[in-house]
Amino acid sequence: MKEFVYLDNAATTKVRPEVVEAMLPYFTEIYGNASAVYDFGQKCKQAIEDARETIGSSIGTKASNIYFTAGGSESDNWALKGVAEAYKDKGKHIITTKIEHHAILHTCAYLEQQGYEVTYLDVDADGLVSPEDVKKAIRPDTILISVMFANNEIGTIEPIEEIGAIAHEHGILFHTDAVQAYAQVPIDVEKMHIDLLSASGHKLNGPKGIGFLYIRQGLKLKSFIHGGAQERKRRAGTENVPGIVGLDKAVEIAMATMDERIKKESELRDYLIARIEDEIPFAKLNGHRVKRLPNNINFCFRFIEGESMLIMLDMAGICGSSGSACTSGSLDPSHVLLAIGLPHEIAHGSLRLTLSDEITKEQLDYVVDHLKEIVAKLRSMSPLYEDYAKKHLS
Amino acid sequence: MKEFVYLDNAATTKVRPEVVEAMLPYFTEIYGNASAVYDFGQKCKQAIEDARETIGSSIGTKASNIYFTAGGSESDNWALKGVAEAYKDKGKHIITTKIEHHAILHTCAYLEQQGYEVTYLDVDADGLVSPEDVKKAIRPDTILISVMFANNEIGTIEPIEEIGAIAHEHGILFHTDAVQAYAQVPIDVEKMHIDLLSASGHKLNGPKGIGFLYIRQGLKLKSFIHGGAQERKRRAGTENVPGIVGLDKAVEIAMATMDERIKKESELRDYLIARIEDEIPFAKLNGHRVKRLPNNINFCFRFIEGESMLIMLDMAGICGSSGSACTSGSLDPSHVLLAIGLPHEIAHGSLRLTLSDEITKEQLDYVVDHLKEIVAKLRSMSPLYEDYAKKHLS
Amino acid sequence: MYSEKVMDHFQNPRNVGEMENPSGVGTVGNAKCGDIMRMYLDIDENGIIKEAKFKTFGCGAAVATSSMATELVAGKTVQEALEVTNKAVMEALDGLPPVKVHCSLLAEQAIHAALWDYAQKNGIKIEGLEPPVNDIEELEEEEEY
Ligand SMILES: Cc1ncc(COP(=O)(O)O)c(C=O)c1O
Ligand SMILES: Cc1ncc(COP(=O)(O)O)c(C=O)c1O
Ligand code: FES
Ligand code: FES
Repeated sequence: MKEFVYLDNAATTKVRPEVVEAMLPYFTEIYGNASAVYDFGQKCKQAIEDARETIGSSIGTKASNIYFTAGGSESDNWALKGVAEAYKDKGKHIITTKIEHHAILHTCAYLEQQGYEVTYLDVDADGLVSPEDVKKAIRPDTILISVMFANNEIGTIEPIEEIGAIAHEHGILFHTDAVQAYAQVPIDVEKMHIDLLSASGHKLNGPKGIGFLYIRQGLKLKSFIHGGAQERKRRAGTENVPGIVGLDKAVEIAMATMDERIKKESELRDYLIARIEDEIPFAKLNGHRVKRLPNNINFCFRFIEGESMLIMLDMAGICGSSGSACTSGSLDPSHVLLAIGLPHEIAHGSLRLTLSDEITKEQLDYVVDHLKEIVAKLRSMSPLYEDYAKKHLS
Repeated sequence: MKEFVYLDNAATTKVRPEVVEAMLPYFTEIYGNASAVYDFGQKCKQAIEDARETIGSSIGTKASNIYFTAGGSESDNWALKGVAEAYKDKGKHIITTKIEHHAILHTCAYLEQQGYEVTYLDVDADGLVSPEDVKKAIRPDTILISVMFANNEIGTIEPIEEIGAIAHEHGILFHTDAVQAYAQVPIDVEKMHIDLLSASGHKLNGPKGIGFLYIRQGLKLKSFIHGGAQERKRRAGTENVPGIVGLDKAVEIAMATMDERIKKESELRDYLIARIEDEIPFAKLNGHRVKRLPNNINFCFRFIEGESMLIMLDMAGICGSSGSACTSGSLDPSHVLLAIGLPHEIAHGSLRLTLSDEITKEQLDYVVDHLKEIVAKLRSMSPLYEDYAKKHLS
Repeated sequence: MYSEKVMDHFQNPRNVGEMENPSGVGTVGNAKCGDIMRMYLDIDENGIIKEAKFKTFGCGAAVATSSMATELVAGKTVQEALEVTNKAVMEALDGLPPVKVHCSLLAEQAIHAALWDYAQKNGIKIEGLEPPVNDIEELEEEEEY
C-alpha cells in the first residue's frame, strides 16, 4: 500500500484523540450557555476558566490575561487594530518585519490606509531580525512593535527577549505572533517582555476555530468583536466551549511533552536536512540552522518549481507545502523567501516539510528516496536546468 | 430523580448526535489544510464547498455568497463595520432598531464613535418595527438598514420582506441579524430583499464557534479579519473544517425538519403560554402572540425578580433565562423589554423559556407546576406584592 | 484540483526533451508567476510539424498544457498550429481551475515563439503570427464581488 506521510504540521495538525475525547461531552451533554445562571451553564464556565488557567500558566501569566478568539488570524487582527485604536493619541507608528504572516502584514496594510505608518524591518539571510534595527526604527510616535516568535515558512526563531527588552526600555508595547512557536518552544511573557501574544489551537494538535490572545493586564485594548459581555466584555460571542476545552487538553499535553518533542523532532529534522544536503545537488536550506523550530525543514531546489514537486510528492502519499499554506491561491513567490534574499526563480522551488511527534525515521527515509527521484525528474524537464547544464556541467 | 428540562435553546442548543458524527472524521482523519495542494487537503476543501452549497440553497442564494465566520457576533460586526467602511463615501447614516442584539447595538455605538450616525427605531408594544418608521428615517446619506429577523428575547418576527422592499426602493443595503430565525422559519434572501444575513451554528443544534455571513454578490465589502486568502480573500484564518461540516449537517437536518418542528413547537409554545396565563396571576406575555418564533415563550411576572426565579427553577432542574443570555453580567433590565414599554420593575421579572424539538408536553406540565410554586413563593417574599395586595387584594 | 487528463499529462508528460537541430525553438516566461516554458519544433519542407518537444519550469498546469500542446501541434501545418490556442489546449485537458488559466497561455505563447524562430530562420512570413514577447501576461480578470 502507498505510504501516507503528513509533513505539513505548520499548516495544521491532526487533533489528538485525547483532545477529541475531552471535547465530546461538551457537544451533546454539557452544552449549556457559559454565561447563564443555571448550574448547567456554570459547568461550562468552569471548563472555560480551567482552560484559561492552563494556558495562562503555560506562558507564565495569570489566567485573567488570556482571551479566547477564533484563531491566530483573529488574535493578530485584534492585537494590531486594538493597539492602533487605543493608543492613537500617543502616536500612529508601528514597527514590524517583512517576514510576518499575512495576518499581520495585511492588517498593517489596512492600518496604513487608516493613516498609520508602518516600518517593515528587513531580515538577514537566515531570516533573523536584528534588535539593533528595531532600536533604530523607533520613533517618538511608535506605539507598537510586532515581531513573530518564529517564522511559519522557514522556522527561524527570532530574538524575542532582546526585542522585548528594547520595546520596554522605550515604553513601547510589544506583540508577538507566536502561532508557530507556542507550545513548541518555551515562552515566558514576563521574562521576554511580551505585552500581547497570539496563538492558534490547530497548530498544536488542538481544534481548528479556536485560539487566544494574551493581553498584559492594564492595557487599554478594546473589543475587536463587539456585542455580548463574554471574555470580560472584551470579545463578544457565545463561548466556543468544546473548542476551549479541546485547546485546554491540547496545551496540557503539548506542555507536558515539550522537552521530549523538541529533542525528538530536532534530531529528526537534522537527520532529514543532512540527508537532503548530502544526496540532492543544488539544494539550499532556508532559515537559520540552529535558531529554528524543531519541526521545520525548508529547502529550495534550484531549477524546479514548487507546485509540481508538491503534486508529485502527493502522488507518493507525502503532504508538504510550498510557500505559506494560507496563501496558496497566490502565485507570487513567498514574501519570506524574497526577504531572505532569494531571487524569484529560486524562491519558486521551495519545499516546506514540517514534522509531528508521530513521524519516524523510516518515513523520512521514504520521503528522501522519493524526493530525489522527483527532483531529478523535474530537473530533466526544466529548461533552466538544461541551460545551466549546457553552461556548467558539460 | 430530578427532572432535567432545558428551556434555553435561544441561548444555545445541544449539538445533534448526527452532527457530532459528521464532524468526528475531520478532527483525526481528514485534518489536512483546506488550502493545500495535496489531495488530503482537497477533501477538506470539498467538504467546505458542500457546506456552502447546503447553506446557500437554504436561504435561496448561490453557494459563493456564503462566507464562514466564527459565529453570529462576528457576522454582525463584519456586516456593519464592513458596510460602513466600504460605503462611507456614499454616506455615514445607519438605521437600526432599539431591540437588536448587543452584537449590533454595541457595534453601532462603536461606529458612532467613528463618526457615523445611527437612528435607533422604536418598536410597538409587541416588539414590532413599523416599516413606515423605517421609511421616515431614511436620509440621502443612509447606507444601511439593519433589522433583526426575529428578536432573541421576546421572539417577535419582524416584517423583514416589507422593510427589505423599502430599503431597495431607496437603493439602501439591507442587513438582517437572523441568528435566532435562521433554520427556524423560512427565509428567502431574494424574495425578502436581503443583502446581508448573519447566522450562528450553535442556535440550530450545530456546533459553537461557527457561523456565516451571507453577502449579496457585487457588494464591495472588504475583509474584517485580514490575513490569508481563505474565503475568497474575504475572511482570513485556517478554515474550521469540523465546524463547517457540523454546520452543514445541522442545517441539512434543520431544513428537512423545519415544517414539522414549526408545527410541533408552536403547539407546545401555545400550550405553555395558555397554561401560564390561565394559572399564574399577574403574568404578562411579552412579544407578539402570532408573529413569533415557534420556540419562544417570554413572560413578565409582576412583583418578582428574574434571577431569583431562575435559581429556583434551576433547583428543580429547569434551565431558563431572564433578559438576554449574553448579557447576564449586566444588571440593567433588558433593553428589549424597556423598548416594548415595560417599566423597570416589571422588566426585571422576566422569564424566557425556549423550546427544542425534544421537549414534551409532560415536561412543560412539570415546568408550569414548579413555576406556579416558585412565583407564589417569591411573591410571598416580595414587598412590592405586599404593597399591592394591601391596596388591591384586601 | 486538476482534471484526470491534466493529472495524466502531468504524471506522464508526452514529448519532454530537447531537440538537436530544431527548425524552431522558443522560450517564454510568464510574468504573472515567473514560470518558464521552452518549445522545440521539427518542421519539414512542406511546413508540416513532424515533432514537438518541450521543457517546462512551472506548476502542474504548466507541465500538462505543454504536454498537451505538443500533442496538438504534431502533424499540423504551421498555419494550423497557430490555431492551437490556450483555449483549445484547456479544452483538450477538460479545463483548468480559474487561477490556472494563465498557465495555459505559456503553451500558446511557446508555440508562437518557436514558430517565429522558424520563420526568422527561413525568411518566411506566417500569416497572423506576432513577434514573441518575453513576458506574457493575461488581461487581469479581477473577481467580481
Ligand atoms: C439575535 C442574536 N444576534 C447575535 C447573537 C450572537 O451570536 P453568537 O453568540 O453566536 O456570536 C445572538 C446570540 O447570542 C443572537 O441571539
Ligand atoms: C505565524 C502565523 N500567524 C498566524 C497564522 C494564522 O492562524 P489561523 O490560520 O489559525 O488564523 C498562522 C497560520 O496559518 C501562522 O503560521
Ligand atoms: S440586589 Fe442583587 S442584583 Fe440587585
Ligand atoms: S502557476 Fe505559473 S504556469 Fe502555472
